[in-house]
Amino acid sequence: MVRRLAIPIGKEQGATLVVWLVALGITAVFLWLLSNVIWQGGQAVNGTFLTQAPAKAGLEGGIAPILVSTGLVLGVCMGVSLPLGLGTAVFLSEFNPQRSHRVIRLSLDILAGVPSIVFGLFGNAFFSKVLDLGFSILSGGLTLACMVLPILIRSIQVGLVNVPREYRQAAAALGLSRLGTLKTLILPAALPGIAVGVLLGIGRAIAETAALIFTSGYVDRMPTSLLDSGRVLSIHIFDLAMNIPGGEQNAYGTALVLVILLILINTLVSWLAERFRQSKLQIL
Amino acid sequence: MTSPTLSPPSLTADHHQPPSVRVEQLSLRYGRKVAFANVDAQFRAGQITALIGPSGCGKTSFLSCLNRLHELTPKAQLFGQVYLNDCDTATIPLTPLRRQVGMLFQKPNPFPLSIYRNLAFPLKEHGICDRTHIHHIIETTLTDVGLWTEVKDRLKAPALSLSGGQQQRLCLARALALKPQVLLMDEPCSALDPLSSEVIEDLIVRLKGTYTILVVTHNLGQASRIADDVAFFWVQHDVGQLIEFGSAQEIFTHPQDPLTAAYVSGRRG
Amino acid sequence: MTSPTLSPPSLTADHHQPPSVRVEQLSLRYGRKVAFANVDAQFRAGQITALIGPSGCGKTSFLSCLNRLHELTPKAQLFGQVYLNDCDTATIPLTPLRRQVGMLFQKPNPFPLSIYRNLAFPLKEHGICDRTHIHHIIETTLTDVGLWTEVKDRLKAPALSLSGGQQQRLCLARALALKPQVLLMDEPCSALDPLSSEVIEDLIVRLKGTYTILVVTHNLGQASRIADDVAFFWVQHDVGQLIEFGSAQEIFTHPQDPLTAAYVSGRRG
Amino acid sequence: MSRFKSEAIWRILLQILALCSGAILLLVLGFLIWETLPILRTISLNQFWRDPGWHPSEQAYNLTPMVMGTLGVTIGAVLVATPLGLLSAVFCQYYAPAGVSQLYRRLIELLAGIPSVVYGLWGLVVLVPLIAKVQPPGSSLLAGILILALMILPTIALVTDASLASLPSSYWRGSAALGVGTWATIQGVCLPAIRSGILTAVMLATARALGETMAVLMVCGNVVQVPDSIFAPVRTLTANIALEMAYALDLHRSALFASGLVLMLVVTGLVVVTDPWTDSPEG
Amino acid sequence: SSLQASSSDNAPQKLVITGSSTIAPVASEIAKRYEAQNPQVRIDVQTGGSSRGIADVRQQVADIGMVSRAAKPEDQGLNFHTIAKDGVVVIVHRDNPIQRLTRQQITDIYTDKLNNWQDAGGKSQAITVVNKAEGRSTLEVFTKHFQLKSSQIKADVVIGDNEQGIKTVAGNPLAIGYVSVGAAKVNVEQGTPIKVLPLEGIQATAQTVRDGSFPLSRPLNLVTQGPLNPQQQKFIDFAQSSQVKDIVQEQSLVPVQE
Ligand SMILES: Nc1ncnc2c1ncn2[C@@H]1O[C@H](COP(=O)(O)OP(=O)(O)OP(=O)(O)O)[C@@H](O)[C@H]1O
Ligand SMILES: Nc1ncnc2c1ncn2[C@@H]1O[C@H](COP(=O)(O)OP(=O)(O)OP(=O)(O)O)[C@@H](O)[C@H]1O
Ligand SMILES: [Mg+2]
Ligand SMILES: [Mg+2]
Ligand SMILES: O=P([O-])([O-])[O-]
Repeated sequence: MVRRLAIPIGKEQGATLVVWLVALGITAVFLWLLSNVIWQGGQAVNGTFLTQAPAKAGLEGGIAPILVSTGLVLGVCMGVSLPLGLGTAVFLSEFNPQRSHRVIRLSLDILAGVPSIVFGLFGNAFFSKVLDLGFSILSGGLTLACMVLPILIRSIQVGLVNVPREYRQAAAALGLSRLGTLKTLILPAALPGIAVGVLLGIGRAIAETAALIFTSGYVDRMPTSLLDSGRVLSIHIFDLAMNIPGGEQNAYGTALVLVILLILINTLVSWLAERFRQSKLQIL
Repeated sequence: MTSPTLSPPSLTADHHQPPSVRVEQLSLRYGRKVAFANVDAQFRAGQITALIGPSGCGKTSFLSCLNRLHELTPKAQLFGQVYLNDCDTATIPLTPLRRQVGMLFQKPNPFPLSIYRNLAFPLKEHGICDRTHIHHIIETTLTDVGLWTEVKDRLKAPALSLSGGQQQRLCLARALALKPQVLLMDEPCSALDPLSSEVIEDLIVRLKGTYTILVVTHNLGQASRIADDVAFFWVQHDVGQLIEFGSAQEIFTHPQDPLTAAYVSGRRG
Repeated sequence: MTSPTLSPPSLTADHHQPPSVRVEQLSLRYGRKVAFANVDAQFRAGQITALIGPSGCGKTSFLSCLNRLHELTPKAQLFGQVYLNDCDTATIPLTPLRRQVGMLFQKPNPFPLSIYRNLAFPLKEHGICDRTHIHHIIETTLTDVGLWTEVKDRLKAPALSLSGGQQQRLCLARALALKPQVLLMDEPCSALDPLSSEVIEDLIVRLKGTYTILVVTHNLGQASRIADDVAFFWVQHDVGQLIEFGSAQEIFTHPQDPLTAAYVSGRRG
Repeated sequence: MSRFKSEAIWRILLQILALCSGAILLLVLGFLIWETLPILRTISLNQFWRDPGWHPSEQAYNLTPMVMGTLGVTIGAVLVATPLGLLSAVFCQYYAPAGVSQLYRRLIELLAGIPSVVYGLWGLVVLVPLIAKVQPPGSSLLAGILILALMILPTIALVTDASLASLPSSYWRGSAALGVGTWATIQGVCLPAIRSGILTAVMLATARALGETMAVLMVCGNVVQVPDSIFAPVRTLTANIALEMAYALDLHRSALFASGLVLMLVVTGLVVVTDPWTDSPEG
Repeated sequence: SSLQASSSDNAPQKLVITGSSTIAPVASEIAKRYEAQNPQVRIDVQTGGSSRGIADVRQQVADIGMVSRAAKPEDQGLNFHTIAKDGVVVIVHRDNPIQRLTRQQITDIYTDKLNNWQDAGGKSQAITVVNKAEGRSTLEVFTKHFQLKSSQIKADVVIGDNEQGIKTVAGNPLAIGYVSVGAAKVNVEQGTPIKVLPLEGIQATAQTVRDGSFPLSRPLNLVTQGPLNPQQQKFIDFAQSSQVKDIVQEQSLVPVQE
């Protein structure tokens, strides 16, 4: 026993051991977290969880209005940010003289890194108060739109930039118009990259909590218009976990629903990314 | 790997005498970096000129000024004039200029579309919309580059599924379809295996007379086989310079400049 | 771009006669795809053998079996034996095997470290830790490849800031620093301009005798200039085959096989 | 020549969209500054670190404890997550068998997408009681560091993994051909070669940790104090905004906007300072 | 404000009520009954603390605020409408052997002079002090009574809503906190593991809170700014009427109507 331990472990073997241990450790912790969510959440989620309104501050009933509010907030967010983001990204990469690119890129990087609570501050002051939208799905969605806009622009830009330079060069050498090149070559080639960017934006928006507390509020009833306050999934989790004694179970249930939604989005992202990679390989 | 059958060139029919290309005091800089400076030269109409010189001496940059492709690089600044016959290219709108001056790149770069659309798309963009007319042009040019028999049954297949040599010939056909008068080629064979390059080389020779052709090549053997004239570039003080310009005969056998002599004698291939 | 001054080879001093390389019934497959099959050959000790053949015939794959670099490709499966003199390489641990069999790649691939560390890092990994000793080896090998005068004042500069030819010489120096006995080179000049390739070619010739050298090349001119022996590969039934092996003289003037004859006569460069 | 007309129309349309985006983003910045002005006009900047504490009702606006809290959890989390994230990426690229590496990457990708409230929930229900067993109350700097480290680890691992994957295989082959071992190559060639990728990863992770609100709000205890031990509860700038924004009026509200602006400035500094060394897809 | 309900009767109308977490549960129940009687009205109730109620009403984000303390001089311009009475009680975990704490002991615990349960008659364990966040009336009522400044309090955990305080204490056997009587009693009935301590020897009951003998009692108010519109008037009248007495009592609060 002792002898065997005394055998000096070489640098290579030592490194292999450490790397495997780290990977196993991380896997264990993350599986712990995931199994916790799945196990606890699985007990809360049943047939009616998705179709009922919450009762007794969420201790009983389900999350139907919360799902609807989440969908509406997301819809407002993407409905506003997508056209703006797409248009801006296309303009910046295809039409703008590249001189200003560094400044724009830097500003977008900064804005993409700004804490979401800061957007929450802005949304509360501007949409809820100055524009008088109050606590409403509309002001929440618009706040999120501001938040995801830089992310969208940046990732769509990356998608466009990753289109091989040769296409543009070849098209230019043939004297083709920029619009024709854009429509026939660049956008189709960049489409998977753009889709990835859009889904990243959705993923970010659907998980957001801090920016929504002071904008869309947390009324847990079925919204009847975009001017109603609506509670999104993540706020419901937060509220159940923090403020409701005995709320953990349903918090986990809601978390499970949210995680499954995100997995669906994630799968879509990696599926598209994979197709993107393959199409790129084909080009090479 | 199979040697394609070549049909006789059919393009001569609708071509007049191509223009000569003349540059005066041409210089190009990328920001601070001067790619090449003060180049004066006249490239003879209907002849093949080979541009040779070590890596980084500005051959690619020089070519790109002739169809104003350098304008794609934001920080590139051009000085001096380029004339087609006696027409200053700066005064020609981009679209007709680039239609007149075709270009072939080092790496075959077909669009990620079908073989057919690779040729049809630029034609449509240039206002040729009649389907039978397009089809006719496609068949003629593909025949010219010896690709028609190889691809006529799979025109809808993606262009990227062709082999390297076939892709390069497709790119040549794409340029020829627009009926240019000048052809710029930047190391058109360097990415290809010896058999494919032979095919392209033969094609270039066959295009002589119909087009004014400028070819950049690293391969001195190739230059000596195909070129009428040779332009030799070299980097001096970090700036590309045209050191010597003359007939291929002259440059390869009696170079005037000692640099040229050293470079072409380094040729052993 | 400046022609480096070459010092006489200093490496001969601490070298014995290099080993011969012999392969027996060597085949390599990538999953289903057979790269080459049933190759038997003996590469003479201290001589230069050129491997020629069209693209995809398995030359690179063949080289990679000799230092077991194919093991980096997960699905690669090797059959047959490789011997250094009479020692089966499968029985030699990887580290000493690869130290004994150096390799130079088609594209110069210096590490993204300083020039100095590019050479010092592998030495340290092979247990040479004395700084003055390392410094001595670096100076000697850089001198051998004619790079010392060019870089001695900027050893701390990133290796990637060197020109292509300089990078390739650095990679050669990196391989030589480990004092290998066999050198494998995969198209060492194809990414370089004519002047840089001339320098490398001269170097290869100077290394003859001290190392057993195998060079893959597309350039038949180069093969005829430097090689003692030539191995000609060709793809038959989708599988790479060694078609003919013989002295350079023989292969280029009296090839036995009609395929070889067709290939070497296609040479025009 | 309708082709040129339609191109011009499109150009104008896109330009309008781009201007809108620009205007919106400027509006965000302008508004934050506008809302901050009142407090900057009334009190001197010194007071943000000289006042006896954070008691807006008593006109004391010392931000130091919150700044310390933010720095504490952020730096702690980055220090914990960086080595683990790097080794994770190395594991994926070079040590794990193909199938395992794919699975592991999926797991990490999945976790990168899990919302912070879920980490917070888990921290609150599982981690905090565990820490409380060692040293009550459990809600502490340590809990914040651990939860944040878990949250940013996937970011670091994925970005590093992508940089490693983009390394040309020629380095690896070159190194193998010299008989250099796996770990030696990783340590000597691969990691130095992706320095800028690692910096990008750490920068992204730091920005995320700095800006995280809900998870820290749930596990840190939210006491306004400069932490004296790793088990002490802390309040971060973000948590402070989330806790007090609802009712803050006048100067208090303005002070919260000021702390939002501080966060934004820190992120700006981080991006600008590291920009020359980070990877950008546009090169 | 566009949020202010329009006076036309058939158009859908909306009332936004925000503020005290003490009042929110009872206000939601009252709102539900009110909506049942007036189907065209929709009432949104959100918590966040009494100060939020005041802030939102002042900024016209909410139509009605909820404030769980009596009016103060700085509340000028606001109208307070009391709908119930409540107290503030000190709570500990159910397993904590402590049965009572003196005024001095509580002061000492909250100022960190006393930081082990042993010194208050319990086991030798550190005390986890749970304090309310600034902006909460419960905190103001508590500090005023014990003559503390909020800057003197040395807390281990800072909580917002009453429910969060109860949850924190229920989850930590070493904790001490203070919350609304109503919230505490409702939770005790539901079996949440907390214990309500008497204050200065007096138990918090409906009786002691109503007659003011319980030292920490306070009114629960709805707050408005400016003249009431019919909509606000109607709801406030309803909330003060005997129609909701049962709801108030159910929440363990004391109705204003006898
Ligand atoms: N976009 C650019 N920005 C800055 N410098 C550039 C750019 N393109 C080329 N250069 C520089 O200009 C000089 C000439 O480059 P060019 O590509 O024209 O050389 P070349 O003769 O074509 O070389 P090669 O034979 O390697 O293709 C080189 O020093 C190169 O580094
Ligand atoms: N990793 C791999 N997986 C599958 N097939 C491979 C792999 N590497 C090479 N091949 C195939 O094996 C055959 C031989 O390839 P190899 O690279 O050895 O050819 P080569 O003679 O070096 O060609 P070239 O002159 O183009 O370098 C080719 O058909 C190639 O497609
Ligand atoms: Mg070039
Ligand atoms: Mg090869
Ligand atoms: O939420 P409060 O009732 O304490 O203001």
